[in-house]
Amino acid sequence: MTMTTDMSADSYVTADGRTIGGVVMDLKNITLRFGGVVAIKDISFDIREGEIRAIIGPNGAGKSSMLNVISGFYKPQEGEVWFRGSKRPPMRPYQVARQGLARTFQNIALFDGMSVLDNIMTGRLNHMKANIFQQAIWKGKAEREEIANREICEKVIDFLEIQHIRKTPVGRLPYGLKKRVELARALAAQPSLLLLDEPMAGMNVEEKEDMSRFILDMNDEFGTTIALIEHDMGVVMDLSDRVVVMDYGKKIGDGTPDEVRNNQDVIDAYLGVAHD
Amino acid sequence: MPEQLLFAMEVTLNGLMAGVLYALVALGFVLIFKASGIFNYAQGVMALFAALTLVGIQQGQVPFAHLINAIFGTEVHHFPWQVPSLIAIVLAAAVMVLFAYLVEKYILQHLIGQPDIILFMATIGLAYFMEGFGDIMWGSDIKKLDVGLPQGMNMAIDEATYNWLGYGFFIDNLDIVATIVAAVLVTCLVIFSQYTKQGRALRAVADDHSAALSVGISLRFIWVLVWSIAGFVALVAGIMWGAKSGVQFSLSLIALKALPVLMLGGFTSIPGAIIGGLIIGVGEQLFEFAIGPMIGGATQNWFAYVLALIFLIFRPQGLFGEKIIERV
Amino acid sequence: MKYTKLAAASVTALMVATPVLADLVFPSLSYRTGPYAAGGGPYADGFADYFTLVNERDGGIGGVMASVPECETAYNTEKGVECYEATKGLGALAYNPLSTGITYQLIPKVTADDIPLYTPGYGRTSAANGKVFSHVFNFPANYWHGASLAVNHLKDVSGGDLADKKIVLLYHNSAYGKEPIRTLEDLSEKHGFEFLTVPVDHPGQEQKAQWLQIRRERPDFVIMYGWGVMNQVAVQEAANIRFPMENMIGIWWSGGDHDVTPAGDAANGYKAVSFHGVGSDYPVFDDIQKYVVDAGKAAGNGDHIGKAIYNRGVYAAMLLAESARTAQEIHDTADITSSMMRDGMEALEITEERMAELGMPGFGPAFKVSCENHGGPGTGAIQQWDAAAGTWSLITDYGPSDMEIIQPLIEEDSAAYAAENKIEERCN
Amino acid sequence: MFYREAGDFKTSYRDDNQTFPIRLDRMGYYILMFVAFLVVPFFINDYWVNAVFVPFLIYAIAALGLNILTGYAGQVSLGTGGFMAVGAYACYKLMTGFPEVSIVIHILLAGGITAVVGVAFGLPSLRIKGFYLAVATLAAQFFLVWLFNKVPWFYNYSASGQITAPERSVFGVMVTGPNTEAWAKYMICLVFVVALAWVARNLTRGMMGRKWMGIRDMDIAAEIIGVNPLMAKMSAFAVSSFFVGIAGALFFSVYLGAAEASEAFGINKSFLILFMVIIGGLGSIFGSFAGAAFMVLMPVFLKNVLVGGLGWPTDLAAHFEFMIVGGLIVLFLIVEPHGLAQLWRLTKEKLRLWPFPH
Repeated sequence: MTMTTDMSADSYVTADGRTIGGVVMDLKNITLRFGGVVAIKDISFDIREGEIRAIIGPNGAGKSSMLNVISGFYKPQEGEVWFRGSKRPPMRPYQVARQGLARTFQNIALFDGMSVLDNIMTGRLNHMKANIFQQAIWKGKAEREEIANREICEKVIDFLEIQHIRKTPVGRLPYGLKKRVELARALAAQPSLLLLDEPMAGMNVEEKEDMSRFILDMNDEFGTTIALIEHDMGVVMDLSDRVVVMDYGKKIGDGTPDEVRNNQDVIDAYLGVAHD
Repeated sequence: MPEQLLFAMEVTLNGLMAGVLYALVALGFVLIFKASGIFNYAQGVMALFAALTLVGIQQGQVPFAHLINAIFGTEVHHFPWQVPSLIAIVLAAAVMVLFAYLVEKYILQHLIGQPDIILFMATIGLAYFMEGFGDIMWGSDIKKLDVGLPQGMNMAIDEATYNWLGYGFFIDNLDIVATIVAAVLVTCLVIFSQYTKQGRALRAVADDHSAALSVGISLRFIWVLVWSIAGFVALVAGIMWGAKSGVQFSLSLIALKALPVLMLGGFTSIPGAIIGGLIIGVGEQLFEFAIGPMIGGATQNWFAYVLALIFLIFRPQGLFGEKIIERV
Repeated sequence: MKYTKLAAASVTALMVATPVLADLVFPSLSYRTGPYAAGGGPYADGFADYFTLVNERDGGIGGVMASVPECETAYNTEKGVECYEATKGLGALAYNPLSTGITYQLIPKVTADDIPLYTPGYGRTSAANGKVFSHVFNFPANYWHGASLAVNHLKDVSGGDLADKKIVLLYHNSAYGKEPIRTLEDLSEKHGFEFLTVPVDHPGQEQKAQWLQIRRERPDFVIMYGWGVMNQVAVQEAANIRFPMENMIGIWWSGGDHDVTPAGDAANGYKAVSFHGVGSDYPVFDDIQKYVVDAGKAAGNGDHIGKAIYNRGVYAAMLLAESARTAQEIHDTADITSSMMRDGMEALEITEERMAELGMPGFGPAFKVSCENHGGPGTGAIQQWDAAAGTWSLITDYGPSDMEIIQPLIEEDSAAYAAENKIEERCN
Repeated sequence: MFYREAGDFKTSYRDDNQTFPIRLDRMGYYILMFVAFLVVPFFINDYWVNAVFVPFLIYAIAALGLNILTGYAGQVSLGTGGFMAVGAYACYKLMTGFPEVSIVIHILLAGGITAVVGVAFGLPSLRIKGFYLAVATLAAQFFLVWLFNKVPWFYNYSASGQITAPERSVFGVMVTGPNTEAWAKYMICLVFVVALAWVARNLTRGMMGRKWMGIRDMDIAAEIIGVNPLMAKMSAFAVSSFFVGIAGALFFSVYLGAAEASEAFGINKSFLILFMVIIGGLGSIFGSFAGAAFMVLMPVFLKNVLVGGLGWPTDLAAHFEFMIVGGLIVLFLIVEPHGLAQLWRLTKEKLRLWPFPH
């Protein structure tokens, strides 16, 4: 999946025929500190419409922190986040979510007390408008909305092939399925930007293949823009259009998988070590 | 010095003393919470039960006399002896150790790994049980508790302050004793936890359950130990409070006075319990002194909670609680 | 479902719980558990023991045995309601719940059910007005009488003049504790003493702030309306600040033996208002010892006899028994109903002779109840604690209270109740 | 064999969403409703109404309310008694201030007022969590009770501070005051219970409930996927307090008829209702009912057995009652920490397989 077109253009078409649009999210000079510890140091990169953007780096490189900055959970001390052409004011995470961001978590963050279906339905919460009184009455708007959104969730359920566990409490599921449910929840939100934090961590080869297929299909079928963190280099290089490489909170590389693969800094800091 | 200021000083001093008494109750909560993560609502009832047992042993009451009489139609009430205070205290402490053992064996052991609120509820159930059990065992009349503690105004302080400031401060002798006892108790606890093997085990468990387990510390033993210590602290608190009001049901309600202290000091900190107690003691007494008359008085009960609440809004983990780090 | 199963089970339990059918039923809504058990126990013992005595010694009232089914309320209004409903069906003749809260619940209920409610020395004070409260009786004295009696006594010991004196009311911060405030305010106006109120919240274990305040205010006298642990702590704290015990005077509910014993010698000289005799020096107690305790029929273990609260229970039982007798005479039947009982209470007349006959000479005032006045004479005496002997003794005669102040207050409060509940005045 | 879901297919999401998806459950529910509305009122007497049914129904409302807050939204509250007091006093002020307005409206408004107060006292929940919050809600409990005791306006300046419910009727039938018929008391409570249980069910099965449960299960994750924690927590406090307020209003006006804040709405009430919720099952509507039934019936049952049946002295019986209730609570928690509701679910699951367990 190598780039054939000039990347500086506003939009381009990939080798496999997908159209990559303009910049959706632009991170400018982000610095994040916890007390005296610098987690992210002056990092800038952008994410384009329709692309699959990977963030890689060794453990502790600050990848998850970066994702948390994007989803508004961490407030960077310096730098700006631009979303769809305008600077994002300070926001609570739920407000960020309302702008069309959805994500999964490194350590699965599902709601254990709820069924799979309910978990996935929570992904729809920004799309459901019935107020508390309408919900109390149920009949009417609330029920109509529930059924309409249930249909969307059922599509996601079909897509991710988890029909059989629909009514199972999430707490009872094995790890791999939980990951899939979490993905389903994020997907149900029909986000314009989807953040995946190590979607394949702890999976066996077969599961990884499944997950890769889902991610590609998602991008393909729904045109979802995806930013993901992943350790498995092979997977990353296969999946992504562009890759950011982080090390010790700094950006040491950015570009197509091929470019990154040949970047000396990256090889020194990460790939070189990893493939020793 | 203006009169109001002198009064305020006297109120503050007394507030500190009251705070020590609150801290004494709060201490028991903290010990158990630290070692097992259980918010032990039964702490107040334990104080009542301990005090009841102490008085019962001291006066040679026949346990379960009422029940025995009701079933067998007998008329037994007292053994023909009285037990000296010190021995009675030791025996009562022994009963509390037995109590700790039974609680561990029949309740805690079966609830390992349950959510906090379930454990909390279990202690409320335990409190109910103990309330009924204590009454059946020792009867529900008010008992005079006399282990020879001094009571009443401390004349020396009264005189000294009168000569010095022109207004004699009132300090209760019992409060002075309570302060000393509390100081000794805390010192002993610190020494115990720093310098003995069991104490170190205790701290290890408080720090990290699973790590402590993995190095071979017996959780069961630790729990019995900590409940025993908490039982002993309850006995001390029961003596101090019971000396004032007699030993009766209401003694169990002192738990409610300890909760704001816990909130303020943090559930896991012994210094927090003490300093929280002092702050609550002074705060509520001063508020009652300064604002109380304007809004009708009897404000202590709620003001303690409101004070703690205000603190918490600025420091959600309490004064000395461990900082909460949020992560995903 | 589970619920129905449980319900079925409790139906069975109720079936099992068929009462022993006796003819004259005086339910005792008692509390032997909870924060006020120390006062509730002796009272319930006295109440039950007297009826047992009447059964054992006299063969009942007018030849009909009395029964006292006991129901535990724990001083809790909901349990009080449950107890009321549970015992109502047994043919209850009168209720004496020993709780102001439960009394307020029951006032409308008993009126609807035509059962008299007897609340000596507690409950709703303005129920003394029989014109409004047809089914409530609180003779021989109520809270407002108590306040007035205390002030009268303080006036006496101050040489007949209370001007320039300062009196503090230390009260249980509840409906009960707040009762005397109006009366005392009016009395302070009349006698010119300075009046201050100091509330203590339930339960009242911690009264430091209150007593420091009292110490600063340096009042001449403290009147206390307390109940439960508040009493014991107050007496102890008063001793701690060296407040002269003889200048502290409690209402009768702060005048139990258990209120003063925990403080030991320090409580010596503490006073309380009473509307009945104290100590066991009355023939009736010998009879109780002989017929009830020694026969193994006592409600408690018999060691409360002669204690202030026990005596109050005996006294209340005696007045109810006499009312029942009166009712039997009026209606000329031994088997009276609750409605007849009400008539009997309204026509009750207690004379010195009758009390002597009952073995209780001078145990209470002689008085007569009428349609208008359900509150009795409002007379009372002062009792004082002798710590060395461990006994109360009456140090004054039964004196009158200041009806000039109290009557208008009763009229006013009962009129408000009548208006709120659209009750028409009776007795006209 | 008889209790099964096999062959009970759902062909639409609407059917799949219904409260009782299994036919037998649905039938049981209809029968229960039939009995509750059309049988019980004809056989009920004063004792059963006042000792069992009315307290059960009212506590069920309060338990539903607390369950929404604690069981669904995960915010432990010990202020329930205080909020019930708000409902009761609001109802009293409305009843005496606007006697011409129907009491049903008064009760609903009392719930609304309680909701506002509940939200105010719920605000600290944004900063304070877990047991700290539980203890913080005690501030509400103590302050509110003190307030109602202290400010005479709340009890219309009556001499003793007691509030007494005047007589009010619905459709010409007396529902408050001493002359209320047993069935009328029962019916008004039943109507409120059924309506509120229905509302609770609707809220908890929809998006509101999912937001609450999200906050309960993992508050940070919930916020990141788009739940506004302020709105979710405050709506939980509001709805919960609305229920509790209605319970308080009914408790005072229909059940007790007269009340005093410190006595009727003390801290014991808060604990009692928390008991109901936990014994019944956190996060379960059925559990709220089961818990309320258990905590109301158990003492009555024990008392009748021990005193009435076995003839024990009342004090011994009362002490044993404490021991048994306390012991049962511990036992329940050990046997089934998820409450009666879970026990019921497990029973049903077993039944579903019966008589072929494999």
